[in-house]
Amino acid sequence: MTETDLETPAADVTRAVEATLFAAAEPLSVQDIQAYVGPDIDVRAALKSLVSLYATRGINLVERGGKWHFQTAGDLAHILRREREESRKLSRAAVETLAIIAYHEPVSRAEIEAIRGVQISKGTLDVLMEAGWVRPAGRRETPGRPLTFATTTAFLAHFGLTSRRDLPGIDDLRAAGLLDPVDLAFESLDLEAGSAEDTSELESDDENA
Amino acid sequence: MTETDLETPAADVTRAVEATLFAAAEPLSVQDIQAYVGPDIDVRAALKSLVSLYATRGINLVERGGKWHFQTAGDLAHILRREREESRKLSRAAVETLAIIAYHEPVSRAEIEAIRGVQISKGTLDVLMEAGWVRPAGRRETPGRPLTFATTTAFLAHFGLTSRRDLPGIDDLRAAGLLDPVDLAFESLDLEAGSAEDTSELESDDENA
Amino acid sequence: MSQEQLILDPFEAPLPADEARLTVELGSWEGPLDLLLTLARTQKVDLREISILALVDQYLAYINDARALKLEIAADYLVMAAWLAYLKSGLLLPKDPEIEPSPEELALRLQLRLERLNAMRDAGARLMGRDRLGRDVFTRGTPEGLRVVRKALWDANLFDLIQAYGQVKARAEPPLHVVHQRNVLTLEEAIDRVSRLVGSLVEWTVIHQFLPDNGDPQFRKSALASSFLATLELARQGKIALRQEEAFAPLYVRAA
Repeated sequence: MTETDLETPAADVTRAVEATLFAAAEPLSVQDIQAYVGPDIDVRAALKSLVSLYATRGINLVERGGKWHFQTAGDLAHILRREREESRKLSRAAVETLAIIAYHEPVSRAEIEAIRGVQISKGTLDVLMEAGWVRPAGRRETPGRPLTFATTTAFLAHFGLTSRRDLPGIDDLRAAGLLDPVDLAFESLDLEAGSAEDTSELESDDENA
Repeated sequence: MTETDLETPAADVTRAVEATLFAAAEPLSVQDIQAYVGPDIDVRAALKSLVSLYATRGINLVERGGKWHFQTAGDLAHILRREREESRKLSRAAVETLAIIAYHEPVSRAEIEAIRGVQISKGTLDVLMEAGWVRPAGRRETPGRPLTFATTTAFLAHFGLTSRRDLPGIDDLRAAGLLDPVDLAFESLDLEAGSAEDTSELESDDENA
Repeated sequence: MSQEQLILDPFEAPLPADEARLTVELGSWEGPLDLLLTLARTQKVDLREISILALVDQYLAYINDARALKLEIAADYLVMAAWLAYLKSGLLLPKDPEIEPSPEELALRLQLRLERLNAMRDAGARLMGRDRLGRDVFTRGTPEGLRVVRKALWDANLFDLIQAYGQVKARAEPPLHVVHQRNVLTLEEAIDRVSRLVGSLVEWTVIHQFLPDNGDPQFRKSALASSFLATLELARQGKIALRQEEAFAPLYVRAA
């Protein structure tokens, strides 16, 4: 290939300019390019021929404020970003926040925090909204006009609910033992307290009175 | 111009692959490219057409160890070479060690030492690994389970090799038996005393190991 | 063999006139094999045709030069020198079929090793001479970069949700600590009761007679324990007397 190029110096000039622009760490002016390729080369002519050469390609040569650089063709931008779906487990804070919104909607951030007893980080609500489960549900007409949040149809669909009324009530949760604290230490204490309760039911307080 | 491209989908396919490779900060495998341009595109065909399209240009499309990237043409090195890049010169020991690993891989430290007739100083392999050219390549299932070393894709990319088969003169060296251990080469020679063990050589004479 | 004559004393030799001349500078060699290879290359380009005997002489002369200059010579160079001297004598002496391996074999092995090292040295030089990425050829200076937009598929199920709610509620409920009143007879009550009931009782009366009874066995046990302590306290104060026939026998009380 080089043999042909050597016979056509114009092509070699273009190649030199092409390679220089390609390897450059920043856009180059005509003078910058000239400094690389040497003074005897008609850089402008080379640039012109490169512009037309690349016009229909996936890469274009463009000038911005007197500086030249290659860039990928604008119509292909959508290719250069790829979406990858990754299954990720929702954090504990996010699940709790989602649950509170589902049970109490519309609910403000402050109310969620009051129920959780913990502040919610900025990202938690973002994650829930990104997942498409939570939406802003207008401002409450109270001082400060706090933004409220509610669940979406996508939320119902994901969790297999026909409506929010399908969510088990507090009594159901208690019956299922879901209102019991999780901590094992607590659980064992609870058992003791439970047995004490059993016996104390028999007592009559009269004796102590 | 885009109208013509739309009428010729093959060109568009090539443009998409071209733009992807152009925008990539790292060399890409066919699978990598496929993930960006979509599953319906014949990436290999596009690569082939791009290779020939760019063969005579100031930029070439090259394959290095299964990964593809654009790089400036080698004959333009005099224009683009930067003096500061030369500062990190490899020691003779490092160059020899790198060559031995590349031509013999996977190869253990003892084998490298047997060929060089001298122990490898601590830093030599570190330098090659730090450069990203050499990697540990598992242990050999022989007594002592020595760790072996091999070259990386970055090694191929740096030295402009499509694969290890491109190593300069590797076929001739193999044909001449120069990549076989001395003992093996010795046995293949028609010698009366071929079975004799050589015990008087240097300390690191464990080519058989 | 004629190469042997080329080895001269370094001080007599005119500067780099002789290509076979090597300056005595052990520090620049990568071990004895490297030195041998360099010496061999001054003999012949094709290592298969070098004279091992000449090479041995070159090496020994070189080491002798180094010794004459009182240079510190690393042990492996001396080991190699000794081995080469042995090899040389073997090669020069009449063939002894008893010696295994034969000097010829040792010489051949040495030559094979030199060939291998030489091949790798050449290969290294050819590698270094290639168009190298970042020195001779360059990748794109400012790649736009490909972006992977990670779209999270959030994973949670209904059970996670209601369980989380249950835990929030459980955590949020004001903690209610119920201290269960245990039905006991305190010591003060027992002292009061026993002293009241014993009064001026002169008959020995079994302690169980003084216990209150509300039908609760737990309370009865407590009452027995505190009443017992009460009798001990009252006896100490000299208000009542205690009597027991033997261990575990009924305990009797009366006024002192």
